[in-house]
Amino acid sequence: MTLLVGVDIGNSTTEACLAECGPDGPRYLGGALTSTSGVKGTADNVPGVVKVVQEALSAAGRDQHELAAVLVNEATPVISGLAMETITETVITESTMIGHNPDTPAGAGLGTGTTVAFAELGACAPGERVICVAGAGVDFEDAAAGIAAARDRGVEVTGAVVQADDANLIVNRLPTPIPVVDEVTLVEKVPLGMPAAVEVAEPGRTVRTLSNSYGIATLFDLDPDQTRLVAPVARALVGNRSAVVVRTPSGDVADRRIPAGTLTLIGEHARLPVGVDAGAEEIMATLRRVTPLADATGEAGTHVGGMLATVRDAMAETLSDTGGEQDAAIQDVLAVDTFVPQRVTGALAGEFALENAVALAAMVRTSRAPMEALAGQLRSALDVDVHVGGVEADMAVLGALTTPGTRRPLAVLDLGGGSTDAALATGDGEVHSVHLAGAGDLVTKLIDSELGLDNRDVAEDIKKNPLAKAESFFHVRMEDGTARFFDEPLPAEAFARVVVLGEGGMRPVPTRHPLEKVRRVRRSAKHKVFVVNALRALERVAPGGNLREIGFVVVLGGSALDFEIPDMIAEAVAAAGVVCGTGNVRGSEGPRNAVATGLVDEHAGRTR
Amino acid sequence: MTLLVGVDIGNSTTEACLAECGPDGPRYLGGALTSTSGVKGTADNVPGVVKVVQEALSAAGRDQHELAAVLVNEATPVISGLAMETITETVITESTMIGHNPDTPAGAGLGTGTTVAFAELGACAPGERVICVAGAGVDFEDAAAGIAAARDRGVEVTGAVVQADDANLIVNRLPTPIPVVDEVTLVEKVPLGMPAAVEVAEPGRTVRTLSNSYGIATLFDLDPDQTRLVAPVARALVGNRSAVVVRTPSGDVADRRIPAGTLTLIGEHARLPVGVDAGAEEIMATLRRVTPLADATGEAGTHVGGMLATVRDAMAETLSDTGGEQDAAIQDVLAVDTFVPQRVTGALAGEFALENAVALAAMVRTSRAPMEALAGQLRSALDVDVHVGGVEADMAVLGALTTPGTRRPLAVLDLGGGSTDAALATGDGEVHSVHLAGAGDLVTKLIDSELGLDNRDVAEDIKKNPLAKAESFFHVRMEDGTARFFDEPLPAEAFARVVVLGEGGMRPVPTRHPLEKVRRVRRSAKHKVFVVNALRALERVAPGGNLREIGFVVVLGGSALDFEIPDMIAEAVAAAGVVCGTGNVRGSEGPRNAVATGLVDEHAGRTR
Amino acid sequence: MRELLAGLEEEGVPVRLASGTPTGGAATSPADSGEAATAVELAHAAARASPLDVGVGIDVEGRVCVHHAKRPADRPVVTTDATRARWCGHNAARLVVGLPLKEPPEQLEETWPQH
Amino acid sequence: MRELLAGLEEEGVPVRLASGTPTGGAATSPADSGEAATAVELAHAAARASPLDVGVGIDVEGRVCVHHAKRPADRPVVTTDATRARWCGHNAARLVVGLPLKEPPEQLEETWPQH
Ligand SMILES: Nc1ncnc2c1ncn2[C@@H]1O[C@H](COP(=O)(O)OP(=O)(O)O)[C@@H](O)[C@H]1O
Ligand SMILES: Nc1ncnc2c1ncn2[C@@H]1O[C@H](COP(=O)(O)OP(=O)(O)O)[C@@H](O)[C@H]1O
Ligand SMILES: [Mg+2]
Ligand SMILES: [Mg+2]
Repeated sequence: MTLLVGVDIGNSTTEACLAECGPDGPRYLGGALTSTSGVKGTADNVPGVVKVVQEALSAAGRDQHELAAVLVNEATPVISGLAMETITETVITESTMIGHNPDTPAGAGLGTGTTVAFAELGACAPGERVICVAGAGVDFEDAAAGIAAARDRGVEVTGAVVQADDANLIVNRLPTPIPVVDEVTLVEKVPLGMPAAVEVAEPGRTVRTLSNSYGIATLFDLDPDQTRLVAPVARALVGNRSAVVVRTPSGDVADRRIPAGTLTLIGEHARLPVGVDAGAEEIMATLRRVTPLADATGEAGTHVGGMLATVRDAMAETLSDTGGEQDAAIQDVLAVDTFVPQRVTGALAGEFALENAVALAAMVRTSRAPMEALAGQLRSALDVDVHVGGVEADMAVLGALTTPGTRRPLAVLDLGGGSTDAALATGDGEVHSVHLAGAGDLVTKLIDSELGLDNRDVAEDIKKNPLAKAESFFHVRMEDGTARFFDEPLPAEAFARVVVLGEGGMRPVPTRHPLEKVRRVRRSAKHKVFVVNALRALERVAPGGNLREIGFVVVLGGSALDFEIPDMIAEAVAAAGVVCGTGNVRGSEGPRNAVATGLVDEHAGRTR
Repeated sequence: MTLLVGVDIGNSTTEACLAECGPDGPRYLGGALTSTSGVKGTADNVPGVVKVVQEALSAAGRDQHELAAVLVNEATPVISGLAMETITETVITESTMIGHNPDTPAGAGLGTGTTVAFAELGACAPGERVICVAGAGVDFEDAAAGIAAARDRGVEVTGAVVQADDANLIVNRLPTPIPVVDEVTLVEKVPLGMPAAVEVAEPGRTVRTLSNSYGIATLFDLDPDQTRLVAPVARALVGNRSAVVVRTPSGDVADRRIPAGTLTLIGEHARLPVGVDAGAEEIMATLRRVTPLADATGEAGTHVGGMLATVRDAMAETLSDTGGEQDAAIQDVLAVDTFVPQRVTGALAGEFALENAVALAAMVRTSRAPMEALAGQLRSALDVDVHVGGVEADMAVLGALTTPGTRRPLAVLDLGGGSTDAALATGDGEVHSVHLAGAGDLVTKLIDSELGLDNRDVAEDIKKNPLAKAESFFHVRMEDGTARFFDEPLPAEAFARVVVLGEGGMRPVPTRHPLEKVRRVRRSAKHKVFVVNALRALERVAPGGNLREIGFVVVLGGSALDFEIPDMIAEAVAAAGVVCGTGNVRGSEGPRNAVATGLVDEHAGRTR
Repeated sequence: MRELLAGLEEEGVPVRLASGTPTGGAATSPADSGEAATAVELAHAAARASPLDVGVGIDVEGRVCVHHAKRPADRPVVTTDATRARWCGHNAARLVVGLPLKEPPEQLEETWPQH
Repeated sequence: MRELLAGLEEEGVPVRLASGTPTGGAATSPADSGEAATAVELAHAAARASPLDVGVGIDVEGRVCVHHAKRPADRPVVTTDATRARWCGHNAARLVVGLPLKEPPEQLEETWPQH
């Protein structure tokens, strides 16, 4: 009987599997896991490995000197990077429009007229149609009194734009309501003496006239050429509860594309450039055309170019440290369409626009790892035999096959943090594997940027847990509608907010988005990364690219612990008649510990 | 000066435009609209036309004998039909699974063991692992006491399935909680003496083990072949808060496709069959291959076959009435993927499954209308000159051009109830038109069936209005988050329900779906019908199929009044650089009255 | 009374004590507390006393009523007889939790006019 | 006080009368109603009296407090000074309407521990 521990050094996580091997095969005693220290496959991993081995031993009540050997996988360094390139920008010049959703616009309807400063209302002639513009410091009672007085004199004040959060206060004090848009921060920039229109929709509705090119054309009597120029204004106002359009002579809204640089994908036979602003679909189509990818470069000065260079440099450095001399070529990229909420340049009310962006994940992976240094240091740290061996993919398959209900042909999908790896073991024992860029970390990044959180921790929490909304100080409603009660009142900050119920308790999501929007972003990020990558990976390992040839798909890795990703993947491959589910390594470990288990298994098989 | 009225007889709506024509062109005096009486283009339309003409006159304060002439468009009869074919069916045989979302399962976790009737618990030996099945009439206190007593004796009761809504009551009375699934209506059909598993997820989460094929394989120690058989069970349980799986020897779940019959699309050169169960995309691709469609037939005995026959027969009858003899050939079909909630056959707890379905709209339109009879009867009814003339598409373009900010080349998109019509007027005055099946009525039908409402009126209300949720007896929250207060308490029935705020006031939506789900169904139905049809229509009228050649798109018709359809279409064509918006006929009528206005316009032009 | 409490408990409304009676978040006024009072009166009084604004009343004739503090006194949510006590418990709890009421609305005091 | 009412009104909370004071659905207790009482005490009393469960208190020292009837008496939602009365009005209204409180939470009595 020999005591063995298999150790899998992953990019994010180092896992151990402890077993006693005798003539009847291995008897598993348990496992452990910890964060990987340093770049996978380098000597920096030693502290993590030592920790995980000791934890596995002490959990099983065994002592370090009973250990016969540590089995380590051939951990090839993987460096992955993420970058985001914004490809559109909304710019408002000459204050042509204000379209925003203040919490409290007032007086539904449409008003048109010439913009007039509040102080100048008294100078307007009866019969004039005007839009009143009230800046900072105008009290709401004075504003209402002034507007009412002007109307009494026959001045048609048909709408107002105000700086303070006063719209309802003003409208409530008028004999007949007019549409008023408030919270316009830079109201002093609204051009005066210009034709303008103010529209406020009923609660629950959005503006109809100012979001319609022909509506604006009707109001301002525009000819077809002018209408064409104003069309982007209308489009930008779609979906707003309230809007103001001021017709300035040279006013213009540009919904412009930012030149985002070129990505060059280098295959064995071809070298194809593709503009990042062409979008993810085009980039991935170009990638398919050059497959297998030999390398990729990005235009200098762009985020994507910088990211690819950083990834390559980091790998070169890792390799030079260990005296290896391989080239650090980009092995895969994944492009994903996304959007980023961004403050509109030239906006008067702090408007945000959702700009289109492309997120790119890239990966460098070496074929041969500098494992000798790692093994040597490990040997002296633990004072025990260390065997390096077993190709990672082979070991993953062996481990996955300990899942009840599986057999070859079997495909493993390892959903990690930086990469999505797949391996297929055919009936005759051959294993094909593929390593793709983009996994859990990209999902977190997409959630972070699409919601404009700028907080990776919150984004990670959102990724991993269901949402809820705090409906009172004492209960939240979960995203599936169930209510949960608390004895202690929730903090005021949580009130009416979207919260996430993570391991560390409840945490508010710092966003104005409704729960459903946050949920949609979360699910679409998972879909865009993992469903796309799972299909890409399986198609590349399946015989002839045909998924039907795969009997069983076992989903493994940290992201397989997710509460919805495995279901999404199962749904996506269901049509191909494949049995797909989350792995349950050794019938007990769930989707974790496959490689570590495979190492023990293989060693036991060899020594028997 | 002559007083004229233009009348547009649509499929659903008859519209009038009253004008005084002099040497300076027409002066518009107003309009009116009413429901069309009878099939468009037949003598049955007379009452509607008479009504609308009188209303237009009286609104403008004019008398019938001042009227010089009534101008009627060449209203060609259009008959359209809708059918739905369900193409999948979930059947549970031998009660293999129960996966449902009762409001109150209890005791999160997973239990496994042999199913035992509650009355037999006393006969279980210590050490036995069992799942207790409690039928009708077992009181919760007795159930809890019985389970607790068995556990005290060492019987491992790891979970329970009960008929009454008692889960929390039982679990609250146990010393240690076990997962309990309740509200299982047909609990007496649960097979006893069989291995079973009960899983209840934490609030806000869904089952993890029983929705995973390998999870079930682990629990029941299945071999790969058995696992393959159980995979559909796992898939059917995805998304449930609680689930029970009983392993019966011959248990089986079929997620089977129903043979849904074949649709034969007949083009000028080809005649291609396509299985309805291939889905909408395949049907529409086949349609593109035979375009232009000369006729279509459906397999007898299927819904689609029946619908196509009905449409053709109705048209034949309409034509025979008027002595015309044209063939009633199907001119266009639109297939849309949808789903229908349907009770699962063999289910024990009233489970519903979302079955896939294909909805099909079809249309017959004649090239020449039997207008003489209509004109004759109209002449005697109103005692005034009646001019029939003006091709509908030409008139629509003329009317659309009265929208401020437009000019040729201009495309009209007329979004009606039964059909989506498009016409393109090129710079040199030529007009091309196309008439496609599927419009507002199909949207209503999709909303009705996808939500399982079985109430066309409610579905129509949902289509036309934003949603809200009654959060208390005194306020509702609109779908955009704004709150609305009421002085009178809302009826108890409305409490916590999704409501729609239509013209007739507030109305509850009889569904358990959350607001977001109802909203998603509404928006996707609009998208599937109108965005698809708008692009199909514009591609067919645009020179060389290129949207960029169209300068302006004017959206008209009843469905252009929708609060989100025009925005969706504008969004979809924005990429092509086209100016697209809702029409504003004569600068005042919005998207209505284009054809009626065009008739007056054309007549005025001719007589000048 | 047992059935009423069972309905409240099954819905998982946290249990609180009000006027010495164990309730599922909603105060209940047992019939013996007010001799001539009707179930509706008792229910409204209980609702007003309840921190959760929901009350249930049972009168000497065995009528059971579910009420909400903010509804007018004479317009309760549900009035029925003791045989439906469990159902009243469920619905009282659902008023607290913010869930649509259970089962067909034939028993509800006020429904929507049929469109 | 005017600013406080303005904040309530702007949020559109329906106006009701409570203890003779026009309020935006939340009962306000002006400082002169209780001599030694603090803003917090006044606010909690007002909240308990209010049918909408939200109360605002202003004490002699010019402190302004927003409270909710169901929170413990000593743990109000907001306590600040009279210069922020308008903001208190907004937030009192938002408690009624069920909207997240306005502006940065530096003023809130209880916030989340920073993760
Ligand atoms: N419970 C969980 N739910 C969702 N994702 C998770 C969960 N636990 C870990 N992850 C994700 O798994 C990824 C790391 O996976 P892992 O297999 O440990 O990486 P690697 O294979 O690179 O070592 C991270 O993106 C992390 O967010
Ligand atoms: N306010 C509205 N919002 C959305 N749809 C509407 C509205 N008013 C009418 N409709 C829809 O318009 C369609 C009828 O359009 P219409 O142009 O009158 O038909 P037709 O051209 O066939 O006479 C119906 O499907 C109806 O539901
Ligand atoms: Mg891994
Ligand atoms: Mg029409």
